[in-house]
Amino acid sequence: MKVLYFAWLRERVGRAEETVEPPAEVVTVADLARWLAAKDEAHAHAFENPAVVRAALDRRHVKPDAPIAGVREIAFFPPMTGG
Amino acid sequence: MKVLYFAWLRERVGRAEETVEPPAEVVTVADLARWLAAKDEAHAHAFENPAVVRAALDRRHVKPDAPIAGVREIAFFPPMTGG
Amino acid sequence: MFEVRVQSAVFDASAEAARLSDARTDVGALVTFTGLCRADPDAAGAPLTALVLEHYPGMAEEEMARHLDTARERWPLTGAVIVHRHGRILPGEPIVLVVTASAHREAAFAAAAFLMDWLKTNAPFWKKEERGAAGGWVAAKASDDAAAARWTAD
Amino acid sequence: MFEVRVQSAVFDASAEAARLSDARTDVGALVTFTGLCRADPDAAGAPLTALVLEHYPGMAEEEMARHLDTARERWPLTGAVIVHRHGRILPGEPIVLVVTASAHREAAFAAAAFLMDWLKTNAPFWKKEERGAAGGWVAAKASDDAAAARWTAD
Repeated sequence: MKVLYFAWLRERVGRAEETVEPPAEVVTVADLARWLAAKDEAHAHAFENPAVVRAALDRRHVKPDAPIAGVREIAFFPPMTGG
Repeated sequence: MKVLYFAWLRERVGRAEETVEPPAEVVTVADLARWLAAKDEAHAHAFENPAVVRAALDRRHVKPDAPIAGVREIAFFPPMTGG
Repeated sequence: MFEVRVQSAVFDASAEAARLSDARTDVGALVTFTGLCRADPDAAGAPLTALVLEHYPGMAEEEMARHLDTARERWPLTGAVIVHRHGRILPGEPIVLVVTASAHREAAFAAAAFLMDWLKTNAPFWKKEERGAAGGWVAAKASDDAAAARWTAD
Repeated sequence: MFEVRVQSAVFDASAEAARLSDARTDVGALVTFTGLCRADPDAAGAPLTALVLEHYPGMAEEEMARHLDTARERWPLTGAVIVHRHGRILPGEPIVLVVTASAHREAAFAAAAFLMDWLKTNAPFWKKEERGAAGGWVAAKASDDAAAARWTAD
């Protein structure tokens, strides 16, 4: 599974993308965020306030309780500020 | 006092403007419209339905009960269809 | 820059908009509304061949300027231009232009919609249609009155 | 003509608008919204020197196209274009363009405002400010969420 990071999440993690293979108990987007946060200090910093982290599964906005099974690409990013 | 007509009021009256000197008992815009309507058949046709005739005194929209004393220019026209 | 204009010539919407934003760094939102002449056929199927716009010279400009003043009182605009054509206008040609500029999009959008609604019902212009040999004066629409009224209802 | 585009180059708003109305006689209303980069100083008085826009390639275009589809379902549009820039943008330069065309002004205005509100809150773009040596990521605004929410409240 490919994980993408944007804006300050990218800066805090220190990379724009990585490939991960989470264990079976990681079922939802929120589970994955918690699992990633436990990897190291950089990830912990990126995910320190889950309330301001949004996610997209295969390029569609999802809620934290969305299941990640079968997903090829998951992106984490702050609230959008385009327009 | 100069009276201007626009759109189908102009066409019905048969002229774009005329100068009139109404008697003292003609006090309001509605009075003037009634007085003009009594002039001839063309004016009667123009003012046959007072509900669809709007007026401006010295280039400002007014209601039928507006007094015309001291006004230099009064215009009669149908509801606006610009824009 | 605030300006109202009545003219028979076709206007250049992009040039008017550029005058409100060029060489400035305080404009965050620029809204341009162009009203165009449609060829829509009437109930009998006759397409429109032209519109002839009559106006009240002097009052038209004054009324447009009063609407613009009202918009400036209601929204923080950095600039606005209203151009309204008169005379004979062919299908596909522009009739009216409203450009509003502001730091923020809500003000620019609201002021442009407000100005258009008020122009429709209060600016002294009258449209006559040419449909081949037929045609006639355009009747005012109740929906335009309702659109204008919403700005005073709140 | 309906189109969405993400690009780093400055766009030509008038050329995009012209593509929706040229050689047609069924467009009665054309609304162009341009969002521009402002130089507004921050609380400490430091003026903005540039915005850097990051986006999610692929998803940005897809999300814009989904918003455009929603707008087409809600309003009778004859055409619409959305262009959003990414990369480094200087004060005074345009950032985003929404053009909507319709037979009627209400649809063109509403669809343009709707598209802008949704772009602000749902299109995957993020702004970082440069203010001399300082700067930082722009925080999302609650007012933008509220603006977007009004389209689902009714």
